Amino acid sequence: MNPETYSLIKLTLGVIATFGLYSVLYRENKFYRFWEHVFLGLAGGWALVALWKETLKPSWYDKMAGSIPETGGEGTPGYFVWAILLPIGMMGYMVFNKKHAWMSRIPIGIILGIWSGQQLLNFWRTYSPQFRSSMPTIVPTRWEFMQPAATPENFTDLARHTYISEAIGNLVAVITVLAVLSYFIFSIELKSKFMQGVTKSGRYLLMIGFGAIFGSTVMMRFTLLIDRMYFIWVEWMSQRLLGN
Amino acid sequence: MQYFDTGKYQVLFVLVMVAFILINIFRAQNKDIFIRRIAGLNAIEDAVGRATEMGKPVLMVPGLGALNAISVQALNIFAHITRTAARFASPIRLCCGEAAVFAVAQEVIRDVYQSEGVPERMDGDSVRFVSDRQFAFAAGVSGIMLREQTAATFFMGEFFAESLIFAETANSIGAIQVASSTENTQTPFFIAACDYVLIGEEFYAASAYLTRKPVLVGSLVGQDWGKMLIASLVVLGIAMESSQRKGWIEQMENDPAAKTSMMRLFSPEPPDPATKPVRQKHPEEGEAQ
Amino acid sequence: MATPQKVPGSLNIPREALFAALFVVCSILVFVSIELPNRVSNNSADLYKVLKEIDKTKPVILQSDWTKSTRGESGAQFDALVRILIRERVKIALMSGADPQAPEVAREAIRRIAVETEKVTGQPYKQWEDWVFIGFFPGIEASLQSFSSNLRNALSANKDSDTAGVKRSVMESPVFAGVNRIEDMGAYIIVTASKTSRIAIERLSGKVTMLGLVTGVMGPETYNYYQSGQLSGLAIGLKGAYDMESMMAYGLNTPDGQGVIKVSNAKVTDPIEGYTGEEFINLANGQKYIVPLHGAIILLITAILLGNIETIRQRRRRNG
Amino acid sequence: MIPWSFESGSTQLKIAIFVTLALGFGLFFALMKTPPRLRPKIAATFTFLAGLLYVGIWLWPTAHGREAGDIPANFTEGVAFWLEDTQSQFQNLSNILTSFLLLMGVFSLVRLHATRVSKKQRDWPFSLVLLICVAIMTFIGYWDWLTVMNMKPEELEAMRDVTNQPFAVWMKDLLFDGLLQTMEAAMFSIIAFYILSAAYRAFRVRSVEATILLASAIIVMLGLLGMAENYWSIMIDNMGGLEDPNALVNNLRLEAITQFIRDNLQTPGLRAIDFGVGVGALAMALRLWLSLERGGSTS
Repeated sequence: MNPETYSLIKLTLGVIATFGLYSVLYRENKFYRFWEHVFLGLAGGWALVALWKETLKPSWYDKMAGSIPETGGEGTPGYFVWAILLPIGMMGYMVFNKKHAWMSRIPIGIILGIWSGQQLLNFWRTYSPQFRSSMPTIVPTRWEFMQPAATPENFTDLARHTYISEAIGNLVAVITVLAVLSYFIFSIELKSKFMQGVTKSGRYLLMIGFGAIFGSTVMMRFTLLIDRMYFIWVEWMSQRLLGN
Repeated sequence: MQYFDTGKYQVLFVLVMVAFILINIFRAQNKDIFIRRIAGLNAIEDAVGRATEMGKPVLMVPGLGALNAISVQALNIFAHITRTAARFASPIRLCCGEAAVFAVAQEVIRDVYQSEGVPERMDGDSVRFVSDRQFAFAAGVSGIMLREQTAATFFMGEFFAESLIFAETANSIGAIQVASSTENTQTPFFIAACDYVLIGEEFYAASAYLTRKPVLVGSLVGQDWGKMLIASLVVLGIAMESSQRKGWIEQMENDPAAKTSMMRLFSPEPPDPATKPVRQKHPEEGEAQ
Repeated sequence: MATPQKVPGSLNIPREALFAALFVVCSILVFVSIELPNRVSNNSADLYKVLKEIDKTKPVILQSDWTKSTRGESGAQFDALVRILIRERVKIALMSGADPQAPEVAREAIRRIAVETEKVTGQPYKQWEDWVFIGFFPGIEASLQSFSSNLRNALSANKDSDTAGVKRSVMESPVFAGVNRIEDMGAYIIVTASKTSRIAIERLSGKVTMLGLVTGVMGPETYNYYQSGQLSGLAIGLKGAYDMESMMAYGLNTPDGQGVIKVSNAKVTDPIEGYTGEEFINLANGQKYIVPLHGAIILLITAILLGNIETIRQRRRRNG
Repeated sequence: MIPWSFESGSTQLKIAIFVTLALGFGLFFALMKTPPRLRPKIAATFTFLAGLLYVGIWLWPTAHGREAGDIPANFTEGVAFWLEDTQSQFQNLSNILTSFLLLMGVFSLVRLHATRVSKKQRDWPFSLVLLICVAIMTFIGYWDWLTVMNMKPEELEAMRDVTNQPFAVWMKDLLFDGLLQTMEAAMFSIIAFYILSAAYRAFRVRSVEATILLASAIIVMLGLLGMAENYWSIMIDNMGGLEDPNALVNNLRLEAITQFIRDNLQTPGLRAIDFGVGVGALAMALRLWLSLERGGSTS
């Protein structure tokens, strides 16, 4: 097919689909419903393709059957034990059978067991750097308020020392960690006014962080929209349709 | 490789946490334990009740995450919600984006209806697999919400960018929303758009709060002990770091490899290559590598 | 806390009007091409400095983990990055770890920019000779672990087509001449829209110079690694892409013909040249998108302000 | 000879796979006959064993300085070697099992919509569209895969020119790249609209929490506006920030303010949430691993 025609068809279909999905912003309508079902259908179909092509073939079948390279050289042997996963996986399908539904717990249990084991194994590895960063020094080692501007000569010296302003910042950080942790104590009734205040401030401190996350997400989300607008108005309309 | 030197304390620390949890699970068998109020959870009954009044379905989404503790926990909460819905006879929609979660959901929800004695109320629409692709899932669930005008929606589990699509769509149809995400990056969007939000560990505390089962309540107490252990570690660490820092900087002048106690604890020395045991090699493979 | 208050006679803007305004603002501003004043962030300046001063005899590993859906940010960053690398004639070993679609998107971009650069310099930048695709690694944790212990072993089974179209082990490519370990690489650069940067940093930092180009959402999280020095340079979101493009166009801390320094930075103070002499494309999608981005954010802030004015008005009315 | 394996394509391998499958399905049918009393215990055993490997790696001493081809010096090392080797094989296990289950997900989706079509329920034409799309995408997907897999290198090279692409390849490109991925990008970008409406509604000076949220979001957003940051910086420069890099006024730069929020409030706050979540997940992992709550939590 002519590449020009092909790319016009492809882009036009993409633009129509994009408008179809955008139409839901006004209200749910038949146009949206059509494209939603196309979307779900294509996604479902692709799932079936990717299932074999991207997961089962490379990480299961090829290991089980091994390989003989076409160009000669050493292949990999087939590890036949992998075949056992097929019947175990099939047990999951018993969920549709009321009488034997319990069998689906075997593959599920294996998945959850692996997850749980990894959780125990990785707990320290995941959280210890965070523990470490929660323990800054809160006593200054230099009694100047501000850290002076960095120059190549004083760089390492600056990094080692803690200045008053930095110590204050660290103290704020530590208070934040402890206040937020206290917010997540569930089983102890906090009766003192002070502790109630701490818990409450923990929640407020969290809101600062959440606001900041909201703010920093904005750039990316808007850029994605702008990219779509560029796709519709520049790539499709201006470049393809009007031929600029 | 970190089993020598301070590496041992790492294993010890996690073992202590594990012990806290297990001890409290056994301790809690015959005790009534206080749990603080969690706002979003009290709203569940009201939300389901309102859906019943309006004759509209209750929607639940366990997130897009793989089958792990988070999605299982979400399904635990949904089992409770479904029980309430089954009593009120409101229809439910549970939309999954991960087939393994769908399999568990299917079984859990069927059990709930059976134990309530109304197995006929669960139909093919109740528990659905929508799509395993993030945004196809988002489009599909939005469509279901808008077409069926769900009156109460529950988003609990691992949510990513799609969180705001769900929350705003549900908001536009005036549904009561209770949400929670263990992904910190999504919580702000739920806070901005939903009526009630469970933050962080409140999500894990939810099933203990709702069911008051001794195992769960005990485990929650154990978690609290664990957090207090972390808090004390932090306080101790700050005290030691602050007291040693000045000395460490002076020491660095002579020995650039000097470390404070906390540095040593958190980055133990790799084992000395000299202590490596002598091993024989497999005859043929030693070469081939 | 977010249930809309429906007060009769209020000036609440309906959702549809907000949506329409955003749509219109973004649609119109994609056609407006002006250069907005910009101050380069420290992290972007560091990134540019490292890229320009990289050892040209060593290849870099480029891990590309973005696809069409985040083209706006990652695409602009990737283009700017590859333009610099190709112009500096640094050899690239391309790989992906997050999405099966990522390799194709990246390969297309490299081929496009190679052709574009050849038009200006006359030097081709060929697959297999100058850059090579080393594979898609679905289990990225384990793969990076083996990279870190022995790069040559980890990669020798992976194949790419050579100039004659024959599949050969990537380690035979001229790109990897003299490379055995990860330490022999010039840099490890990761362009990502997800958390894969963290996995790479945890496994490889300290062994090789690491650079990151991440989306705005991943920015705050990744910034910690820049601060701790694990990442030598970092571009965040569209701002990062625009920073790179302006440094390419005007150089960093370098005066132009009139002696005016157009782009400067307080942290990176040495002058670093841009690509001003020849007919290079420097300002691209980063610059094109930054205008509508400003429009959209200003719209957002205006909407929030209007909403608050309305809230305060209502409160006054209720109280008085 | 590597244990548990035969040469690829050999008859022994085929027989071994067949026998393994036969044993597996034998187990399958045996399990169907187990008395209800034993069932929870069987499921719990599988879960426990799957997790035990990782707990073993966690608690068992790691062999130190292992090199390829080493023979373990004693029993402890033997176990450590075995754990290490098994772990690398285990890594994909969850993925593979999940993939087998994915088929079930798609199957149930198709079943739901097929029922709608056959019973002519509400919106059945749309369900029909969905079914057609599943069928076409699956068919084209595999056709394309097989076509490309059987191509010679020079044919692959020639395919970069669209005119040389076989039908299956460009049809897949049209459906996958042109439609599916474009729709994903479209749905992703819809979030921008929702961000606007959510911010408009929620960021009000209504309660303390909402006000805090509003303030910190606005500061961060101003920092994103390159232009605003530029002019703000010029203002600070003019206030003396440029001449004296140590001047206090430099702390009022947007970059400095956002950084202070990020380093001393946002990151520590989120870290504390993560501690809670981590402990919660640890507790949940223990309960799941030891099956302390009954499987699906319903009792």
